[in-house]
Amino acid sequence: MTLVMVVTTMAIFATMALALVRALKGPTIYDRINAVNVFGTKTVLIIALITYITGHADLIDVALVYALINFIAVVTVLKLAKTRDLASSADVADGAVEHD
Amino acid sequence: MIDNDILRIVARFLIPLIMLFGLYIQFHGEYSPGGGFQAGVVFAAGWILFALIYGLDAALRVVPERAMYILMVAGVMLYCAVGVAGVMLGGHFLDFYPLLPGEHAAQQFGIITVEFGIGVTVATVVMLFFTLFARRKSQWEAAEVEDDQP
Amino acid sequence: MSKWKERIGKILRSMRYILSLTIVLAALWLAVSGVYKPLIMLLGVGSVALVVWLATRMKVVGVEHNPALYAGRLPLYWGWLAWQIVLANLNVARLILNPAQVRPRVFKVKVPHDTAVAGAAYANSVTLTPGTVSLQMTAGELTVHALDRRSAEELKSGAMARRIAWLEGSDTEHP
Amino acid sequence: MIETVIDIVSWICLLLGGAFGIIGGLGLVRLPDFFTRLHAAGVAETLCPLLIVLGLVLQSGLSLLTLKLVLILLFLLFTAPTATHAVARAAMLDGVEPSLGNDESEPTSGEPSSNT
Repeated sequence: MTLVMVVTTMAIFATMALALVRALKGPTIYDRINAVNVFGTKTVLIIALITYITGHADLIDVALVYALINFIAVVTVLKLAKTRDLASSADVADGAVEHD
Repeated sequence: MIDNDILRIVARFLIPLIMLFGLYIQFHGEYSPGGGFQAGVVFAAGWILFALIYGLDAALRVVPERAMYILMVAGVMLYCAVGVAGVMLGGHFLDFYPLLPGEHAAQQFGIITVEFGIGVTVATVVMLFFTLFARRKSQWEAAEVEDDQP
Repeated sequence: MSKWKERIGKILRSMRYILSLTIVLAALWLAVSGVYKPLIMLLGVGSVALVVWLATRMKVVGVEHNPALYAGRLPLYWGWLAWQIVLANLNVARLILNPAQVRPRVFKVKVPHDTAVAGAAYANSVTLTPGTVSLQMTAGELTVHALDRRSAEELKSGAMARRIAWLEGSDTEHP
Repeated sequence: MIETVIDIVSWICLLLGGAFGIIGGLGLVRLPDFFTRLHAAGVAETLCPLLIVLGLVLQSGLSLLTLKLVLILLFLLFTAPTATHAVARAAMLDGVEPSLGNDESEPTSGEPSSNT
Protein backbone atom coordinates (compact mmCIF):
# COMPACT_ATOMS: atom_id res chain seq x y z
CA MET A 1 0.00 0.00 0.00
CA THR A 2 2.71 2.41 1.02
CA LEU A 3 4.47 1.65 -2.27
CA VAL A 4 1.51 2.93 -4.31
CA MET A 5 1.39 6.10 -2.24
CA VAL A 6 5.12 6.66 -2.66
CA VAL A 7 4.78 6.21 -6.42
CA THR A 8 1.91 8.72 -6.45
CA THR A 9 4.03 11.13 -4.42
CA MET A 10 6.81 10.77 -6.97
CA ALA A 11 4.34 11.49 -9.78
CA ILE A 12 3.27 14.66 -8.01
CA PHE A 13 6.88 15.66 -7.50
CA ALA A 14 7.34 15.26 -11.26
CA THR A 15 4.34 17.54 -11.83
CA MET A 16 5.85 20.10 -9.49
CA ALA A 17 9.12 19.94 -11.41
CA LEU A 18 7.25 20.57 -14.67
CA ALA A 19 5.40 23.49 -13.09
CA LEU A 20 8.73 24.84 -11.89
CA VAL A 21 10.07 24.67 -15.45
CA ARG A 22 7.16 26.82 -16.59
CA ALA A 23 7.64 29.20 -13.68
CA LEU A 24 11.28 29.69 -14.62
CA LYS A 25 10.64 30.00 -18.35
CA GLY A 26 7.84 32.55 -18.15
CA PRO A 27 7.56 34.32 -20.56
CA THR A 28 4.82 36.53 -19.01
CA ILE A 29 4.49 37.08 -15.28
CA TYR A 30 1.03 35.52 -15.44
CA ASP A 31 2.58 32.26 -16.63
CA ARG A 32 4.76 32.27 -13.58
CA ILE A 33 1.88 33.00 -11.21
CA ASN A 34 -0.20 30.24 -12.77
CA ALA A 35 2.67 27.76 -12.43
CA VAL A 36 3.15 28.74 -8.79
CA ASN A 37 -0.56 28.20 -8.21
CA VAL A 38 -0.28 24.65 -9.58
CA PHE A 39 2.83 24.13 -7.46
CA GLY A 40 0.91 25.13 -4.32
CA THR A 41 -2.01 22.83 -5.08
CA LYS A 42 0.40 19.93 -5.52
CA THR A 43 2.04 20.77 -2.19
CA VAL A 44 -1.31 20.32 -0.48
CA LEU A 45 -1.72 16.90 -2.07
CA ILE A 46 1.80 15.87 -1.08
CA ILE A 47 1.15 16.80 2.54
CA ALA A 48 -2.08 14.78 2.43
CA LEU A 49 -0.21 11.77 1.02
CA ILE A 50 2.56 12.09 3.60
CA THR A 51 -0.13 12.06 6.30
CA TYR A 52 -1.15 8.62 5.12
CA ILE A 53 2.37 7.32 4.51
CA THR A 54 3.62 8.25 7.96
CA GLY A 55 0.33 7.67 9.78
CA HIS A 56 0.45 10.99 11.64
CA ALA A 57 -3.19 12.04 11.34
CA ASP A 58 -2.38 15.50 12.69
CA LEU A 59 -0.51 16.51 9.58
CA ILE A 60 -3.78 16.86 7.66
CA ASP A 61 -4.34 20.18 9.43
CA VAL A 62 -1.18 21.47 7.81
CA ALA A 63 -2.56 20.54 4.40
CA LEU A 64 -5.82 22.32 5.19
CA VAL A 65 -3.98 25.48 6.23
CA TYR A 66 -1.78 25.34 3.16
CA ALA A 67 -4.81 25.08 0.90
CA LEU A 68 -6.11 28.34 2.38
CA ILE A 69 -2.80 30.18 2.41
CA ASN A 70 -1.97 29.19 -1.16
CA PHE A 71 -5.03 31.02 -2.47
CA ILE A 72 -4.22 34.18 -0.53
CA ALA A 73 -0.60 34.04 -1.68
CA VAL A 74 -1.62 33.82 -5.33
CA VAL A 75 -4.06 36.71 -4.98
CA THR A 76 -1.43 38.83 -3.21
CA VAL A 77 1.31 38.17 -5.76
CA LEU A 78 -1.12 38.81 -8.58
CA LYS A 79 -2.19 42.11 -7.10
CA LEU A 80 1.38 43.18 -6.39
CA ALA A 81 2.51 42.25 -9.90
CA LYS A 82 -0.41 43.98 -11.51
CA THR A 83 -0.92 47.20 -9.60
CA ARG A 84 2.35 47.50 -7.65
CA ASP A 85 0.13 48.60 -4.79
CA LEU A 86 -1.36 46.39 -2.13
CA ALA A 87 -3.33 49.10 -0.39
CA SER A 88 -5.80 50.12 -3.10
CA SER A 89 -9.14 48.48 -3.66
CA ALA A 90 -9.09 49.24 -7.38
CA ASP A 91 -8.22 46.58 -9.88
CA VAL A 92 -7.19 48.58 -12.91
CA ALA A 93 -3.56 49.59 -12.97
CA ASP A 94 -2.56 52.84 -14.55
CA GLY A 95 1.03 51.73 -14.99
CA ALA A 96 1.65 48.78 -17.29
CA VAL A 97 3.54 45.74 -16.11
CA GLU A 98 6.78 45.08 -17.91
CA HIS A 99 7.02 41.73 -19.62
CA ASP A 100 10.23 39.91 -19.27
CA MET B 1 -9.69 44.01 -6.82
CA ILE B 2 -13.21 44.87 -5.77
CA ASP B 3 -14.40 45.01 -9.38
CA ASN B 4 -13.65 41.34 -9.95
CA ASP B 5 -17.08 39.94 -9.04
CA ILE B 6 -16.08 36.31 -8.87
CA LEU B 7 -13.04 36.89 -6.71
CA ARG B 8 -15.04 39.15 -4.42
CA ILE B 9 -17.85 36.67 -3.86
CA VAL B 10 -15.53 33.75 -3.24
CA ALA B 11 -13.45 35.84 -0.85
CA ARG B 12 -16.54 36.96 1.05
CA PHE B 13 -17.40 33.33 1.49
CA LEU B 14 -13.88 32.28 2.50
CA ILE B 15 -12.90 35.05 4.93
CA PRO B 16 -15.02 33.84 7.90
CA LEU B 17 -13.92 30.26 7.29
CA ILE B 18 -10.24 31.22 7.30
CA MET B 19 -10.59 33.21 10.50
CA LEU B 20 -12.48 30.39 12.23
CA PHE B 21 -9.83 27.94 11.13
CA GLY B 22 -7.17 30.17 12.63
CA LEU B 23 -9.00 30.08 15.94
CA TYR B 24 -9.39 26.31 15.66
CA ILE B 25 -5.60 25.95 15.36
CA GLN B 26 -5.23 28.33 18.30
CA PHE B 27 -7.28 26.28 20.71
CA HIS B 28 -6.31 22.79 19.56
CA GLY B 29 -2.59 23.27 20.17
CA GLU B 30 -2.75 20.40 22.64
CA TYR B 31 -4.20 17.91 20.21
CA SER B 32 -2.70 18.70 16.82
CA PRO B 33 0.25 20.62 15.40
CA GLY B 34 -0.15 24.33 15.67
CA GLY B 35 -0.47 26.77 18.51
CA GLY B 36 -0.33 30.48 18.89
CA PHE B 37 2.13 31.34 16.16
CA GLN B 38 0.52 29.52 13.24
CA ALA B 39 -2.95 30.44 14.46
CA GLY B 40 -2.07 34.13 14.53
CA VAL B 41 -0.74 33.99 10.99
CA VAL B 42 -3.80 32.20 9.63
CA PHE B 43 -6.17 34.55 11.43
CA ALA B 44 -4.29 37.55 10.08
CA ALA B 45 -4.38 35.99 6.61
CA GLY B 46 -8.16 36.21 6.66
CA TRP B 47 -7.94 39.92 7.39
CA ILE B 48 -5.26 40.37 4.72
CA LEU B 49 -7.50 38.74 2.11
CA PHE B 50 -10.19 41.25 3.06
CA ALA B 51 -7.67 44.09 2.75
CA LEU B 52 -6.58 42.87 -0.68
CA ILE B 53 -10.13 42.81 -2.01
CA TYR B 54 -11.67 45.84 -0.33
CA GLY B 55 -8.60 48.00 0.10
CA LEU B 56 -6.48 48.85 3.11
CA ASP B 57 -8.71 51.68 4.29
CA ALA B 58 -11.77 49.46 4.63
CA ALA B 59 -9.69 46.84 6.42
CA LEU B 60 -8.33 49.41 8.87
CA ARG B 61 -11.90 50.45 9.61
CA VAL B 62 -12.61 46.87 10.73
CA VAL B 63 -9.48 46.53 12.87
CA PRO B 64 -8.15 50.04 13.60
CA GLU B 65 -4.42 50.54 13.64
CA ARG B 66 -4.56 51.79 17.21
CA ALA B 67 -6.27 48.57 18.31
CA MET B 68 -3.48 46.62 16.62
CA TYR B 69 -0.79 48.40 18.62
CA ILE B 70 -2.72 47.94 21.86
CA LEU B 71 -3.43 44.25 21.25
CA MET B 72 0.15 43.65 20.16
CA VAL B 73 1.41 44.87 23.51
CA ALA B 74 -1.45 43.24 25.44
CA GLY B 75 -0.54 39.81 24.03
CA VAL B 76 3.06 40.06 25.20
CA MET B 77 1.91 41.41 28.55
CA LEU B 78 -0.42 38.44 29.01
CA TYR B 79 2.43 36.07 28.25
CA CYS B 80 4.70 37.83 30.74
CA ALA B 81 1.97 38.09 33.37
CA VAL B 82 1.45 34.32 33.38
CA GLY B 83 5.22 33.80 33.55
CA VAL B 84 5.69 36.25 36.39
CA ALA B 85 2.64 34.87 38.23
CA GLY B 86 4.47 31.54 38.36
CA VAL B 87 7.47 33.22 39.96
CA MET B 88 5.32 35.12 42.42
CA LEU B 89 3.58 31.94 43.56
CA GLY B 90 6.86 30.23 44.21
CA GLY B 91 7.95 28.55 40.97
CA HIS B 92 10.14 29.29 37.97
CA PHE B 93 9.32 31.69 35.15
CA LEU B 94 6.52 30.13 33.05
CA ASP B 95 6.03 27.45 35.68
CA PHE B 96 2.32 26.65 35.52
CA TYR B 97 1.94 24.27 38.46
CA PRO B 98 1.59 26.89 41.22
CA LEU B 99 -1.15 28.75 39.32
CA LEU B 100 -4.09 26.48 40.11
CA PRO B 101 -4.65 23.72 42.68
CA GLY B 102 -4.98 20.76 40.27
CA GLU B 103 -1.83 19.82 38.35
CA HIS B 104 -3.58 19.08 35.06
CA ALA B 105 -5.88 22.08 35.33
CA ALA B 106 -2.93 24.36 36.08
CA GLN B 107 -1.00 23.08 33.09
CA GLN B 108 -3.99 23.48 30.78
CA PHE B 109 -4.85 26.95 32.03
CA GLY B 110 -1.25 28.10 31.73
CA ILE B 111 -0.69 26.77 28.22
CA ILE B 112 -3.98 28.07 26.84
CA THR B 113 -3.41 31.54 28.28
CA VAL B 114 0.19 31.78 27.11
CA GLU B 115 -0.70 30.52 23.64
CA PHE B 116 -3.55 33.00 23.48
CA GLY B 117 -1.14 35.81 24.24
CA ILE B 118 1.24 34.61 21.52
CA GLY B 119 -1.64 34.27 19.05
CA VAL B 120 -2.91 37.80 19.66
CA THR B 121 0.56 39.29 19.31
CA VAL B 122 1.46 37.36 16.16
CA ALA B 123 -1.88 38.13 14.48
CA THR B 124 -1.63 41.86 15.12
CA VAL B 125 2.06 42.04 14.21
CA VAL B 126 1.38 40.30 10.88
CA MET B 127 -1.50 42.71 10.24
CA LEU B 128 0.82 45.62 11.03
CA PHE B 129 3.51 44.25 8.71
CA PHE B 130 0.97 44.15 5.93
CA THR B 131 -0.32 47.64 6.72
CA LEU B 132 3.14 49.19 6.73
CA PHE B 133 4.21 47.32 3.63
CA ALA B 134 1.05 48.19 1.70
CA ARG B 135 1.38 51.86 2.62
CA ARG B 136 4.88 52.09 1.22
CA LYS B 137 3.76 52.97 -2.29
CA SER B 138 1.47 55.84 -1.35
CA GLN B 139 4.08 57.24 1.05
CA TRP B 140 6.72 56.97 -1.60
CA GLU B 141 4.50 58.72 -4.12
CA ALA B 142 3.69 61.48 -1.64
CA ALA B 143 7.39 62.03 -1.05
CA GLU B 144 7.98 62.22 -4.78
CA VAL B 145 5.28 64.88 -5.22
CA GLU B 146 6.91 66.93 -2.46
CA ASP B 147 10.26 66.64 -4.17
CA ASP B 148 8.82 67.91 -7.44
CA GLN B 149 7.56 71.10 -5.87
CA PRO B 150 10.33 73.64 -5.36
CA MET C 1 -45.47 52.50 6.13
CA SER C 2 -43.95 50.54 3.28
CA LYS C 3 -40.61 52.10 4.05
CA TRP C 4 -40.72 50.64 7.54
CA LYS C 5 -41.76 47.31 6.20
CA GLU C 6 -38.80 47.39 3.85
CA ARG C 7 -36.41 48.26 6.62
CA ILE C 8 -37.71 45.54 8.94
CA GLY C 9 -37.52 43.08 6.08
CA LYS C 10 -33.93 44.06 5.48
CA ILE C 11 -33.01 43.56 9.13
CA LEU C 12 -34.79 40.21 9.22
CA ARG C 13 -32.98 39.11 6.07
CA SER C 14 -29.58 40.10 7.43
CA MET C 15 -30.43 38.28 10.67
CA ARG C 16 -31.15 35.25 8.54
CA TYR C 17 -27.76 35.48 6.86
CA ILE C 18 -25.98 35.94 10.18
CA LEU C 19 -27.83 32.96 11.62
CA SER C 20 -26.94 30.77 8.68
CA LEU C 21 -23.28 31.87 8.87
CA THR C 22 -23.26 31.00 12.57
CA ILE C 23 -24.70 27.57 11.89
CA VAL C 24 -22.16 26.88 9.13
CA LEU C 25 -19.24 27.99 11.28
CA ALA C 26 -20.45 25.98 14.29
CA ALA C 27 -20.86 22.91 12.10
CA LEU C 28 -17.36 23.43 10.70
CA TRP C 29 -15.93 23.72 14.20
CA LEU C 30 -17.66 20.53 15.37
CA ALA C 31 -16.56 18.74 12.23
CA VAL C 32 -12.85 19.57 12.36
CA SER C 33 -12.48 19.69 16.14
CA GLY C 34 -12.96 16.07 17.12
CA VAL C 35 -12.45 17.01 20.77
CA TYR C 36 -15.75 17.33 22.58
CA LYS C 37 -14.69 18.50 26.04
CA PRO C 38 -16.62 21.32 27.72
CA LEU C 39 -13.61 23.66 27.76
CA ILE C 40 -12.89 23.29 24.04
CA MET C 41 -16.60 23.59 23.21
CA LEU C 42 -16.76 26.81 25.24
CA LEU C 43 -13.77 28.18 23.39
CA GLY C 44 -15.51 27.11 20.15
CA VAL C 45 -18.57 29.16 21.03
CA GLY C 46 -16.32 32.14 21.71
CA SER C 47 -14.46 31.66 18.44
CA VAL C 48 -17.65 31.46 16.38
CA ALA C 49 -18.98 34.58 18.11
CA LEU C 50 -15.76 36.49 17.44
CA VAL C 51 -15.71 35.49 13.76
CA VAL C 52 -19.38 36.36 13.24
CA TRP C 53 -18.82 39.73 14.92
CA LEU C 54 -15.82 40.48 12.71
CA ALA C 55 -17.67 39.28 9.62
CA THR C 56 -20.54 41.65 10.30
CA ARG C 57 -18.01 44.45 10.87
CA MET C 58 -16.44 43.60 7.53
CA LYS C 59 -19.92 43.46 5.97
CA VAL C 60 -19.05 40.19 4.27
CA VAL C 61 -22.25 38.55 5.47
CA GLY C 62 -24.72 38.56 2.63
CA VAL C 63 -26.43 36.47 0.02
CA GLU C 64 -23.39 34.19 -0.05
CA HIS C 65 -24.62 32.85 3.23
CA ASN C 66 -28.18 32.34 2.16
CA PRO C 67 -29.43 29.10 3.69
CA ALA C 68 -31.15 28.22 0.42
CA LEU C 69 -27.70 27.78 -1.13
CA TYR C 70 -26.91 24.94 1.23
CA ALA C 71 -30.10 23.09 0.44
CA GLY C 72 -30.35 19.61 -0.97
CA ARG C 73 -29.79 20.59 -4.56
CA LEU C 74 -26.13 21.44 -4.10
CA PRO C 75 -24.77 17.88 -3.67
CA LEU C 76 -26.70 16.83 -6.77
CA TYR C 77 -25.14 19.64 -8.74
CA TRP C 78 -21.67 18.75 -7.45
CA GLY C 79 -22.19 15.15 -8.55
CA TRP C 80 -23.12 16.28 -12.03
CA LEU C 81 -20.22 18.75 -12.13
CA ALA C 82 -17.74 16.07 -11.05
CA TRP C 83 -18.86 13.91 -13.96
CA GLN C 84 -18.47 16.87 -16.34
CA ILE C 85 -14.98 17.49 -14.96
CA VAL C 86 -14.01 13.88 -15.66
CA LEU C 87 -15.28 14.09 -19.26
CA ALA C 88 -13.61 17.45 -19.89
CA ASN C 89 -10.35 16.23 -18.39
CA LEU C 90 -10.23 13.25 -20.74
CA ASN C 91 -10.71 15.61 -23.67
CA VAL C 92 -8.04 18.05 -22.54
CA ALA C 93 -5.61 15.24 -21.68
CA ARG C 94 -6.01 13.97 -25.24
CA LEU C 95 -5.27 17.47 -26.57
CA ILE C 96 -2.20 17.87 -24.37
CA LEU C 97 -0.74 14.61 -25.65
CA ASN C 98 -1.54 15.75 -29.18
CA PRO C 99 -1.06 19.54 -29.19
CA ALA C 100 -1.44 19.85 -32.97
CA GLN C 101 -5.22 19.59 -32.55
CA VAL C 102 -5.48 22.57 -30.22
CA ARG C 103 -7.74 25.25 -31.75
CA PRO C 104 -8.08 27.97 -29.14
CA ARG C 105 -10.96 30.42 -29.43
CA VAL C 106 -12.54 33.25 -27.47
CA PHE C 107 -16.29 33.74 -27.40
CA LYS C 108 -19.07 35.09 -25.24
CA VAL C 109 -21.96 33.28 -23.59
CA LYS C 110 -25.01 34.74 -21.90
CA VAL C 111 -25.30 34.51 -18.14
CA PRO C 112 -29.02 33.95 -17.63
CA HIS C 113 -28.89 34.34 -13.84
CA ASP C 114 -30.20 37.18 -11.71
CA THR C 115 -27.92 37.04 -8.71
CA ALA C 116 -24.22 37.73 -8.59
CA VAL C 117 -23.71 34.55 -6.59
CA ALA C 118 -25.24 32.41 -9.30
CA GLY C 119 -23.15 34.24 -11.88
CA ALA C 120 -20.00 33.56 -9.90
CA ALA C 121 -20.99 29.92 -9.46
CA TYR C 122 -21.49 29.68 -13.23
CA ALA C 123 -18.15 31.33 -14.03
CA ASN C 124 -16.34 29.11 -11.55
CA SER C 125 -17.99 25.99 -12.92
CA VAL C 126 -16.89 27.05 -16.41
CA THR C 127 -13.31 27.45 -15.21
CA LEU C 128 -13.46 24.24 -13.22
CA THR C 129 -14.18 22.14 -16.29
CA PRO C 130 -10.86 22.07 -18.15
CA GLY C 131 -11.05 23.16 -21.74
CA THR C 132 -12.91 26.35 -20.88
CA VAL C 133 -11.69 29.27 -18.76
CA SER C 134 -13.84 32.28 -17.94
CA LEU C 135 -11.90 35.44 -18.79
CA GLN C 136 -14.25 38.18 -17.75
CA MET C 137 -17.74 38.54 -16.39
CA THR C 138 -19.74 41.63 -17.22
CA ALA C 139 -23.44 42.23 -16.75
CA GLY C 140 -25.17 39.24 -18.30
CA GLU C 141 -22.20 38.10 -20.35
CA LEU C 142 -19.23 35.87 -19.79
CA THR C 143 -16.14 35.94 -22.00
CA VAL C 144 -14.75 32.44 -22.30
CA HIS C 145 -11.52 31.04 -23.70
CA ALA C 146 -11.89 27.49 -24.99
CA LEU C 147 -9.23 25.03 -26.01
CA ASP C 148 -11.05 23.40 -28.92
CA ARG C 149 -14.40 23.22 -30.62
CA ARG C 150 -15.79 20.40 -28.56
CA SER C 151 -15.29 22.24 -25.26
CA ALA C 152 -16.87 25.34 -26.77
CA GLU C 153 -19.89 23.46 -28.13
CA GLU C 154 -20.38 21.77 -24.80
CA LEU C 155 -20.60 25.12 -23.07
CA LYS C 156 -22.72 26.78 -25.74
CA SER C 157 -25.33 24.05 -25.42
CA GLY C 158 -26.24 25.71 -22.10
CA ALA C 159 -26.61 22.58 -20.00
CA MET C 160 -24.49 24.09 -17.25
CA ALA C 161 -26.35 27.41 -17.23
CA ARG C 162 -29.67 25.57 -16.92
CA ARG C 163 -28.40 23.58 -13.97
CA ILE C 164 -27.18 26.68 -12.19
CA ALA C 165 -30.59 28.25 -12.73
CA TRP C 166 -32.16 25.12 -11.26
CA LEU C 167 -29.71 25.35 -8.36
CA GLU C 168 -30.72 28.88 -7.46
CA GLY C 169 -34.36 28.11 -8.21
CA SER C 170 -35.71 28.71 -4.72
CA ASP C 171 -33.81 31.98 -4.35
CA THR C 172 -35.05 35.04 -6.18
CA GLU C 173 -33.48 37.78 -4.10
CA HIS C 174 -31.17 40.28 -5.67
CA PRO C 175 -27.92 41.03 -3.86
CA MET D 1 -12.59 -9.99 -0.03
CA ILE D 2 -14.37 -6.66 -0.12
CA GLU D 3 -11.33 -5.02 1.44
CA THR D 4 -9.11 -6.21 -1.37
CA VAL D 5 -11.49 -4.74 -3.94
CA ILE D 6 -11.54 -1.40 -2.12
CA ASP D 7 -7.75 -1.45 -1.90
CA ILE D 8 -7.39 -2.09 -5.62
CA VAL D 9 -9.89 0.65 -6.52
CA SER D 10 -8.03 3.06 -4.26
CA TRP D 11 -4.68 2.14 -5.88
CA ILE D 12 -6.12 2.77 -9.31
CA CYS D 13 -7.49 6.14 -8.19
CA LEU D 14 -4.16 7.19 -6.69
CA LEU D 15 -2.10 6.15 -9.70
CA LEU D 16 -4.56 7.70 -12.16
CA GLY D 17 -4.48 10.89 -10.12
CA GLY D 18 -0.71 10.97 -10.31
CA ALA D 19 -0.86 10.29 -14.05
CA PHE D 20 -3.28 13.17 -14.62
CA GLY D 21 -1.02 15.38 -12.55
CA ILE D 22 1.89 14.58 -14.86
CA ILE D 23 -0.27 15.14 -17.95
CA GLY D 24 -1.27 18.53 -16.59
CA GLY D 25 2.37 19.36 -15.90
CA LEU D 26 3.34 18.27 -19.40
CA GLY D 27 0.65 20.50 -20.84
CA LEU D 28 1.94 23.36 -18.72
CA VAL D 29 5.29 22.99 -20.47
CA ARG D 30 4.20 21.94 -23.95
CA LEU D 31 1.17 24.04 -24.90
CA PRO D 32 1.86 27.07 -27.07
CA ASP D 33 0.51 30.18 -25.31
CA PHE D 34 -0.53 31.45 -21.90
CA PHE D 35 -4.27 30.90 -22.23
CA THR D 36 -3.95 27.32 -23.44
CA ARG D 37 -1.57 26.61 -20.58
CA LEU D 38 -4.34 27.69 -18.18
CA HIS D 39 -6.33 24.67 -19.35
CA ALA D 40 -3.40 22.36 -18.63
CA ALA D 41 -3.22 23.83 -15.14
CA GLY D 42 -6.94 23.08 -14.92
CA VAL D 43 -6.27 19.38 -15.51
CA ALA D 44 -3.64 19.32 -12.79
CA GLU D 45 -5.94 21.17 -10.41
CA THR D 46 -9.25 19.38 -10.80
CA LEU D 47 -9.15 15.70 -11.67
CA CYS D 48 -5.78 15.06 -10.03
CA PRO D 49 -6.86 16.18 -6.52
CA LEU D 50 -10.27 14.61 -7.04
CA LEU D 51 -8.82 11.16 -7.77
CA ILE D 52 -6.11 11.31 -5.12
CA VAL D 53 -8.50 12.41 -2.40
CA LEU D 54 -10.95 9.70 -3.50
CA GLY D 55 -8.18 7.11 -3.26
CA LEU D 56 -7.15 8.28 0.20
CA VAL D 57 -10.76 8.42 1.41
CA LEU D 58 -11.25 4.81 0.33
CA GLN D 59 -8.20 3.94 2.44
CA SER D 60 -9.39 5.46 5.69
CA GLY D 61 -13.11 4.81 5.62
CA LEU D 62 -15.42 7.05 7.61
CA SER D 63 -13.39 9.08 10.09
CA LEU D 64 -12.30 12.56 11.08
CA LEU D 65 -9.44 12.25 8.60
CA THR D 66 -11.89 11.63 5.76
CA LEU D 67 -13.89 14.67 6.70
CA LYS D 68 -10.82 16.89 6.66
CA LEU D 69 -9.73 15.43 3.33
CA VAL D 70 -13.11 16.21 1.82
CA LEU D 71 -12.85 19.72 3.26
CA ILE D 72 -9.45 20.13 1.60
CA LEU D 73 -10.91 18.96 -1.71
CA LEU D 74 -13.80 21.42 -1.39
CA PHE D 75 -11.43 24.27 -0.60
CA LEU D 76 -9.24 23.37 -3.56
CA LEU D 77 -12.16 23.07 -5.99
CA PHE D 78 -13.48 26.36 -4.63
CA THR D 79 -10.30 28.39 -4.78
CA ALA D 80 -8.48 26.93 -7.80
CA PRO D 81 -10.93 28.21 -10.45
CA THR D 82 -11.10 31.57 -8.70
CA ALA D 83 -7.34 31.97 -8.77
CA THR D 84 -7.21 30.80 -12.39
CA HIS D 85 -9.92 33.26 -13.35
CA ALA D 86 -8.19 36.12 -11.54
CA VAL D 87 -4.91 35.40 -13.33
CA ALA D 88 -6.63 35.03 -16.72
CA ARG D 89 -8.60 38.23 -16.27
CA ALA D 90 -5.52 40.17 -15.20
CA ALA D 91 -3.59 38.86 -18.19
CA MET D 92 -6.39 39.78 -20.59
CA LEU D 93 -6.80 43.29 -19.18
CA ASP D 94 -3.04 43.66 -19.36
CA GLY D 95 -3.16 42.96 -23.08
CA VAL D 96 -1.80 39.42 -23.37
CA GLU D 97 -3.22 38.30 -26.73
CA PRO D 98 -4.60 34.78 -27.02
CA SER D 99 -3.48 33.04 -30.19
CA LEU D 100 -6.53 31.84 -32.06
CA GLY D 101 -6.78 28.77 -34.25
CA ASN D 102 -8.94 28.94 -37.37
CA ASP D 103 -11.71 26.44 -37.90
CA GLU D 104 -10.95 25.90 -41.57
CA SER D 105 -7.89 23.85 -40.82
CA GLU D 106 -9.72 21.79 -38.26
CA PRO D 107 -9.55 18.10 -39.08
CA THR D 108 -13.17 17.39 -38.19
CA SER D 109 -14.18 15.52 -41.37
CA GLY D 110 -11.78 12.59 -41.01
CA GLU D 111 -11.99 12.34 -37.28
CA PRO D 112 -14.59 10.10 -35.71
CA SER D 113 -16.61 12.47 -33.57
CA SER D 114 -17.73 11.18 -30.24
CA ASN D 115 -20.43 13.31 -28.75
CA THR D 116 -20.56 13.43 -25.03
